[in-house]
Order: sequence, then C-alpha cells, then structure tokens
Amino acid sequence: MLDVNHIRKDFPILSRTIYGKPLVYLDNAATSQKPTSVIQSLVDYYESYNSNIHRGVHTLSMEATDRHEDARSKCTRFIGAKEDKSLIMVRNTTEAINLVAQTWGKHNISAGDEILTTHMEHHSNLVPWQKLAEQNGASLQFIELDEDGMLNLSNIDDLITERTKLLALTHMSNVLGTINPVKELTAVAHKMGAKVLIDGAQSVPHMKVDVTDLDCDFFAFSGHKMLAPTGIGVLYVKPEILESMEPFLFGGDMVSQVWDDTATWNDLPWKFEAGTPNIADLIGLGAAIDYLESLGMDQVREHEMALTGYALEQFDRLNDIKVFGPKDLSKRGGVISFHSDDVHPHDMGTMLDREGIAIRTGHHCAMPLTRKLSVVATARASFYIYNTEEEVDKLTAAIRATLDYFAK
Amino acid sequence: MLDVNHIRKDFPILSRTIYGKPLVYLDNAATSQKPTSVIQSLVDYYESYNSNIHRGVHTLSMEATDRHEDARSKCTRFIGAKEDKSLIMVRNTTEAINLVAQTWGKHNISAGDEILTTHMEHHSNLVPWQKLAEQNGASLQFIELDEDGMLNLSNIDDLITERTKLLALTHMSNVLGTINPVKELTAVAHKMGAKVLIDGAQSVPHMKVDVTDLDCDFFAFSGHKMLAPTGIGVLYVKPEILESMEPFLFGGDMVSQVWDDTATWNDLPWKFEAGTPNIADLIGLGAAIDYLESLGMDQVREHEMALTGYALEQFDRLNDIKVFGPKDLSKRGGVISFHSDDVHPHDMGTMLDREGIAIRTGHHCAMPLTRKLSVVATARASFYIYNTEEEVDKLTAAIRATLDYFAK
Amino acid sequence: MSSPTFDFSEVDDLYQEIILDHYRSPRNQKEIPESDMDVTGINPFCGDEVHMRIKLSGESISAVSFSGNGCSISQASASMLSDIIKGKSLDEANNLYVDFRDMMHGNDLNEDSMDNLGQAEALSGVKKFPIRIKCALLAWSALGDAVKKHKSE
Amino acid sequence: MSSPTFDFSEVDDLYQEIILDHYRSPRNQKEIPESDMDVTGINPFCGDEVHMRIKLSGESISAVSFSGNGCSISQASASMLSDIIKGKSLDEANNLYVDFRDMMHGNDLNEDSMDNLGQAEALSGVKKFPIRIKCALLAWSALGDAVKKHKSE
Ligand SMILES: Cc1ncc(COP(=O)(O)O)c(C=O)c1O
Ligand SMILES: Cc1ncc(COP(=O)(O)O)c(C=O)c1O
Repeated sequence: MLDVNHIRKDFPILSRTIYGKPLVYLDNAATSQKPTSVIQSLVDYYESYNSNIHRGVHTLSMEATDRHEDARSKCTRFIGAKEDKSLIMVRNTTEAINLVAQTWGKHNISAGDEILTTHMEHHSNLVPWQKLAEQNGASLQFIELDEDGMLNLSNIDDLITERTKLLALTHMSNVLGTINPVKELTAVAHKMGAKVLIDGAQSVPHMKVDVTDLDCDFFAFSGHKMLAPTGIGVLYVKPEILESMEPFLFGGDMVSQVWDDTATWNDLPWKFEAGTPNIADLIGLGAAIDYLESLGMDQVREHEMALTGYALEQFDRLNDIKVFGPKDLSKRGGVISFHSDDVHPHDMGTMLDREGIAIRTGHHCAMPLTRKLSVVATARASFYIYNTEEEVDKLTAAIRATLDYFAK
Repeated sequence: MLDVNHIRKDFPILSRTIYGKPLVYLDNAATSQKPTSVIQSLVDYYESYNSNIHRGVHTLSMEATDRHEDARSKCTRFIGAKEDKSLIMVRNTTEAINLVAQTWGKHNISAGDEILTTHMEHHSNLVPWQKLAEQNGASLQFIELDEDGMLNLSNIDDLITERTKLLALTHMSNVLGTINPVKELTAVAHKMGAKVLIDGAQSVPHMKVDVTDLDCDFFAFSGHKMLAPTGIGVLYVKPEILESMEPFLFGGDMVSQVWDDTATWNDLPWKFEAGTPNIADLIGLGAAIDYLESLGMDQVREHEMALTGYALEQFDRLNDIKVFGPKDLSKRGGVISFHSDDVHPHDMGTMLDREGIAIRTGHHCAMPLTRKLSVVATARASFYIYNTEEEVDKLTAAIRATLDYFAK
Repeated sequence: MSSPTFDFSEVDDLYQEIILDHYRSPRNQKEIPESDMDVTGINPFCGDEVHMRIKLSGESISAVSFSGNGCSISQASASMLSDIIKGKSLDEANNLYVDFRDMMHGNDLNEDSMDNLGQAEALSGVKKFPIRIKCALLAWSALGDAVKKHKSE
Repeated sequence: MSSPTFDFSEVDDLYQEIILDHYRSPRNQKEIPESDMDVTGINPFCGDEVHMRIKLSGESISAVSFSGNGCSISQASASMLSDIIKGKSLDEANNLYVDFRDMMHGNDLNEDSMDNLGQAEALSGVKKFPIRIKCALLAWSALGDAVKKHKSE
C-alpha cells in the first residue's frame, strides 16, 4: 500500500489553495504534478553542473554527459528495454510517433498498404498516420469499440491481414481508461508480418511496462505525465529496426563527419538526437523514475485500482451521470470520463474549479472517440499516486451540487 | 557598463570549484549558465501552477496557459517581431531549421534550384539543406571566406541568382565570432526573389536583434545559449509565409477538428506545436529575457566587445598561438578560437580543466569550416555577461603554462 | 460522508437566469433556407462550435439562424447574438461585436453601447472567469470576421 | 599580471614521456601497399580519427601501418597499438584489446596481460581522466570491431 499522506508531502503544489479551497488535482492524465526530488534535480543541474554535453573535455561537460546518459539508462531499465541505444529522447509522445511515421513509416508503408489503429486513439497516434497514409497512398483501418469501451476483437483476423504494415494503438486510453491487450495483439500482428507501435503515454506512468516482454517494435511515452518535467519524452525502437532507420532531424550531434555536400551519421541513439538535447529535463525524468521505483510500480497500480474502484462506486450513486469505459477494474486505469445531459462538461469544470477541484473537460484530443460516444465533450477525472478517497468524495459531492445548481 | 560583480552573484554555479580552483566558465558559445531568477521560474512553475495548457478550464491550467503565452510574447518583443503568432516554439535552433527545411523547403525548393549558404555554418544550418537538396534535386552553393574569416562578398552577384531560392546563413559564427552583414545580404537575396533564413543561435544571446528590421523570412535561436533552460528554442517566420506552410508534426493541440481519415489545423502558431509543449522551459526563457532586458542588450554587447578586445591583446602576446576570425571588434562577437601546432586542442582542454577553466575543443559542429582553417580541431574560449578580465588573464596564463609543459 | 456546503454565489454572476434560459432554449434554431453569409466559430482547444446563417436585404440583416454545440456560455452568447443582430446593418453588427469584445476585456461601455447589447449585457459576468471569455466571444468574433470578409469581397 | 603557479603534477600521469614520444613520433607511418584488414576509428563528437592497414599471413599480423589525426592520447595509443600487434595472431590482438579495455575501465590485470600490453601500460594513467578514456580506446576498439568483422566474413 502506498503511504499517500507521506507522498503528498513530496509534492509542494498540493499545499496550494484555489479560491480558498485546497487544490484537488484530478487532471493527471493531462499532466502529473512533480515531487521535490524532481524539481531539485533541475536546480542541482543548473546550479552545479550545467553544460553542453558530448563534445566537451571539461569537468562540467563530463558530469553533465554522464548524468544525461545515466538518465537514459534509467529509462531503459524502467521500460525493460535491453540497450540504451534503443531509446531516443524526444519532446513528448507526439514527437516520438511523428518520428516513426516520418522515418520508418515513410520508407516502409506503400500504396495499398494498411495501417491498423483503433477508435480510441489520442490525436497524436492518429493524425501522423492520416498524413502518412495520404502521402504514401496507404489507408487506415480501425478496430471498433464495444459498449464498455473495450476493443472489439471478434473480427481481428479480418482486420490484420498481409496488407497490414503497422498496428498503432494505445496501451491505455486517456478517455476511457481502457487497458488494451497489447501483448496479445502484438503477437497477432507479428504473425502477419506487421510492425507494432504502442502509445504508452498513459501506461508507463501508472503500471509496470516491459517492452521486451510486449515484443513491440515501437513504444512512445512522455515524461510530464509521470512526475517528470515538461519537454522530455522517449521513443523506444527495437534495435534491429532502429539500425535500418534514416535520421529524422539533421544537424549537430547526430553526424559523424560532414563535408560541403554530404554527411555521415553518428552511432545510435545519437543519430536521432539532433542539436543540443533537453539535458536538464532528461535528468529530471531520471529523478522521476527513481521516485516511482522507490514506490514500486505494482504499488502504484494497486493504489490507483483501489481509488478507481472507490470512485466508480461513488459515481454509481450519482444518478444523471453516465460513466464511460470498462467496469472491470483489472481492464482499466485511473481515468474516469463522465457526462451529464444537463450540465455541459465545460460548465462542470468551471463549477468544480470554484471548489478547488481540477478536472479536464472537452474532447481530450480524441475527437473521433468523443463522436463515437455520441457526446460533444466529456468531463474527466484522472488519478495518481497522491490522490485520496477523501478527494474522490469532494469530487462526487461537488458534481452532485453542480447538478443541483443547474437543475434549479 | 555591466556591473559584473553583481551579475556573478546571480549565477550560483560560478561559486563552484573544479579541482579546488574557482570555475572559469568560457564555454558560453556551447551553452550559457543560468541566473537564479531563471532557475526560480522553473521552481515556481512546478511548485505552484504546473498544468497542461490550452485545453483546461481549471485555475492551474489557466495560469499555466497565460504564463506560457506571456513568455511567447516576451520572445516576440525581444527579437522585434510584430506578432506572437509568428513564433513557433521548438526544442532548439536545430529543430527550427529542420522545420523550415521539411515544410517550406520541401514545397518550395525544386530540381535545379540553389540553396546558398556559407563555409562558416554550424552543422545544424548545413546538413538539413544537404538533405533537402538531395531529396528535391537542388544544389548547395557556398559563400567563401576571406583570410580574416569574413564572408567574401566580392562575387555575391554571381552567387545569388534567379536560381537561388534560399539564402541560409548564420548571424554570428560560433567558431570565428564573425558577425555577418545579414541585413544587407537579405536585401540582395530578396531582390533576386530568394528567401532568407538566419541562424541566430549566437547572435540573439549577445546583441540586439530586430527581425523586422533585418526583414529576414526565417530566424532561429536556442534558449539554452541565452541564460534559459535546455529544451526550448524559437523559430520566427514572417507571417505571410507561415500562413502558407504545411504543419511539421501532427497530433494533439495542432489540430482544429479530427475525423477518422482527415483533420483540419489549429490557428497559428499552434498549428506548428504538436503535443504537450515544453511549458516550464518556455516560461524559463521568458525569465531569461527579463534578465537580459534588465541589463540591456547594448550593454551586453559592449561588455563582450571590451572583454574580447582585451583577450585578443593578451592572445597576441602568446606567440605560438594562432587566433582565428576578424580583427575588427565591431565585426565579431565574444568567441575566440585558437590553435597551437604543438598542443592538440583536446590536450589543451584537459590542461585548462585542471585549472578550473572550461573551454571547448574540437570541430565545434562546423567540420567544413575546420577543414578550411587547415586544422583538425580548434580550442575555443567564449564569453558572456559574467566573464571578467581576471578570467581572461587566468586563461592566457594557463595556455602559456600548457605550451611550456608540452615543450618540456 | 458528511455533506459539504457549497458556496456558488460567485458563480451566480456567470450563470444568470437569462443565460441559462438561452442555453436551454436557444433562439433562431430554424435554419433559413438561403443565406448570404455563413458564420462559423470553432474553439479548437475545447471543441465548442457555433454556426450562423445570415440573410441580407441590402446591407441589413433580415434573417438569422443559429446552430451549435458547446457549453452554456458559448451557446447562450450565440443565441443572444442571433437575436440582437436581426434588423441591424452589417456595420452596426460589427460595432456590436467591437462593443461586446470591449466589455469582455473589462472596458467600460457608454450607455448607448450598453443598450444596444441588450440581453447580452448579462454576459458581462463572464469577465470574472477569464478562461470562459473565449466561450462568450466565440460567436461574436466569428461574426466580426465574417463581416470583414463579406465587405472585402 | 602576477604570474600564477601551476600544479600540473596530476597531469604527469596522463602525459608520460613515452606517450608524448609516440604522439610526436608516431610509429608505422609508412603505408603498406596492400592490406587484408582496414581499421577505422572515428570519434564523432570530437573528430579524432585513426586508420590502420593490416597485412596478414595466415591468421597472424605480418605488417601494420597507421595514420590518424587527433589528440596526443588517441594518436599515441594508436601508435603503441600498431607496434604491439605486429606478429600477433588475430585472436591475440583481440585479447589485447579486451585487456586494454579492462585496464581502462579500472580492472586489475594479471601480470601476463600487463606484459603483453608493453608500452601501452603507460596509458593506464588515463583512467584518472575519465573523459579521455575514449581517446585511449579509439584505436583499440576499432581493432576489436575489425577482428570481429574479419572473423565473421
Ligand atoms: C551558430 C550555431 N547554429 C546552430 C547551433 C545549434 O544550436 P542547438 O544545438 O541549440 O540546436 C549552434 C550551437 O551549437 C550554433 O552555435
Ligand atoms: C494516450 C495518449 N497519447 C498521446 C498523448 C500525447 O502526449 P504528449 O502531449 O505528451 O505528446 C497523450 C497525452 O495527452 C495521451 O494521453
């Protein structure tokens, strides 16, 4: 069990008040808050060993390089990858997926090929494939959802065919909370010769992930949703695929030798990291991983399952509120999207904000899914390690009060 | 005149020692150190209003959005741009230039066209054009350098022709210190119908820049070289060009509406900012600009000119050391690259490091230039607002001692 | 679970009765068959949408229809707007937009301008909720853009 | 300007006489006309380069030539290596690389291994300058890679 009271002390922002009320931060699927150790890792970096990396012979540069590459190794271990050179540092999940689309995708997806994805993707795992399909004459296919917001896999053998070159799907939905059977789907896709990209933006922060066990080809996640600073994300690529990929961005650090008209590329992973990297924030991501590992990812998952279970019970008592996503706790994460016919999510958000409760409202960057749910927008509460049952009570009470207010 | 003693107190890292000696940080062209106000801006962000932006109705999200967009406005003002929507936030100068190459460049440079650049470019302003030229069947042309490391413009009318679609050049060389006559060259290029991209990575941190006055079409710079955090950079594009440019990365935040197979784009500048941005570090860049503006960019430039003048005099007394770049102080910035036939720059760097002096050695990501200088590598000292004549004395004394050591 | 008490009094400024009324029963929903100006406002970040069709006779607005999807503020604001501009000239409509924008940005309006805004004055309470100002403005700035475009054609 | 005193005593471990001698007068510079193995090591970050051409008779190295460009450590190390491997079998050469790498990573070597490294033992002082370890290793790991490649062909 997580010692949540203890954890809360590590997050300075949680002592903030909003309109005089203690902050109840339930917008974790958008971005997480940061513990002191992560914030301090940035301060330490800038106060004592800030330097550009890789190319310096002086002490600061060596220290910064070592800590930067150490942090990469932490990421490697954390997601169960085998080699540091499989991990490319990017800004966020979105850039990671674009990198795959514009390098591997551009050269391996041709006219007539299919890209299979789902109806629960974040725009970041949809629009890059739309663009690629358009550029290369390929087409997109979709795995449909069932009533509970889980993938309908009954016709999966018709969907994954020899035309399928890529299966791109999310590990956990940021709207429904659904955890998809990515390992099983990867096996099916591989049998048909397709590669698999997993959008791990919502899974890596909340559960143990092992990319080697999943056997996926590409895996993307963002630091900012897992206690780390903004501006840093990770793309994992299977080594044998990465070896064959063309660079994405060109410039300093990613080259080996440069002449007037041509250049050769640096070793992996630097071949994919052009220009001065986001050094401090990768080090911050390393500190975030230290923090999560000190809690244990199984404990994190357990805490969120318990809290989600409690919240779903409370929501159940709120009549007039529809909750989306799977009912089975083992198949969902700590994201609860809900809807009322009487109060627009936006108005719900404003009312809750007055009580210090931060939720997200809108299409959550998943418009096709929102449309499937037959709503214009939803309200979403999402949990993390520092959230409590008491906060869930505040949330449901405030929702109740809002419903009453609008019914007046 | 800058009050350097006062300024030094704002930079915590300057009280650090290396091998028991006070740090003498002369690697500013690689990256600058950060004042407390910038570090504190990150701490404030994460401790009191960290949130994802743009799409939230809650207080934290509003505060974060406001401060993020405020910081963009500071950048707009700082470089003399007219509209916030002309500024796209990227990771660094390198990404900014790649963005131009892969969007505007891809659609506007065709077979037979020429891209004109110079022999003093950083790889980041060369390799993206090599790649574009290769992809689109265009060719690269080069403005040569004269003895002093200044652009040889005697044959500029032969070089800029109606085949020239783009002039891509650096505002200030990171090896020679040369400040190029970018305004004049922009006018010449425009007369022939070419667009102009200026790499401002070395100019914006050190002198007043006004992109409207320069009249350039594209302008790129990095935060980390101007007191700001790593991971944030800026691309300015003239509004009328930006309007016509296709997006670069696809995903969340850059879309307006998304359907299964297609999407429409958000307004400028967000159309070019896919996924969760590096919110904290842009706010940090805003704080860096506040700091620089409080000093005054003219004062900054004056301080560096004086220090560079002093250093060049001291270097003059070191026989056996060749110094590259213009002799005229008004035509150069505070970057001094030097070379000894007897001590390899790498060894020089190690010896100086033992004295606490951080310089950079190698090809400085400008291999074609290094080759032109007929050396394998150079050593480079580069100055900023916190450097002093006393530090220059330490540098030249240590170089002298190193030369003696290797002559033993 | 002890029942907390909520103080929504500040919120009353935002959700005035007249606003909720326009939200629940938006005006001018009957689509006009032929239009001279189509006005579309979309907030890409939150997904709110308003669409208006405008029929002109000469330079003056003879009929308006409105449809949309979104929060109470964006929809009520659009509904109010669709009522107010009927019978106005395009210049007057644009002035209304300018006045309304000024009001939202906290500028004091003179009495005439206030009068012209009619029921939309109720939206002045949105000022205190800065993040919702965009919602209130959605239809109005779309109208402003459409008038500008129409005039330049 | 008062003349500071410099304490370069630590640096003496790095820049031993024998190392500077190899740097100033690198061995085996005469290019051999025909080679069986070409070895290239480049450090992309700093630009140091070493090239070796190797002639085999059977599995044993009969001639070596070396050229390169870079800092004293990378060049001296390569020069030493080019001396040591002459007459060795490819397996022995690879073992030398492994031993040298172990030494650089701070592992203790047994006496035999130490003996085999010969003059290159002088490079053990580089350990204390972690950032220069890559310089010392450049030629050796390039050789290791080349042997592996040769064997797999
Ligand atoms: C002139 C010049 N251009 C471009 C760059 C690349 O900047 P960044 O590494 O921040 O992308 C640099 C800095 O290394 C530079 O000095
Ligand atoms: C499932 C999913 N994929 C992708 C993203 C995009 O992440 P980022 O904005 O960090 O690129 C998000 C977060 O918004 C997400 O929830």
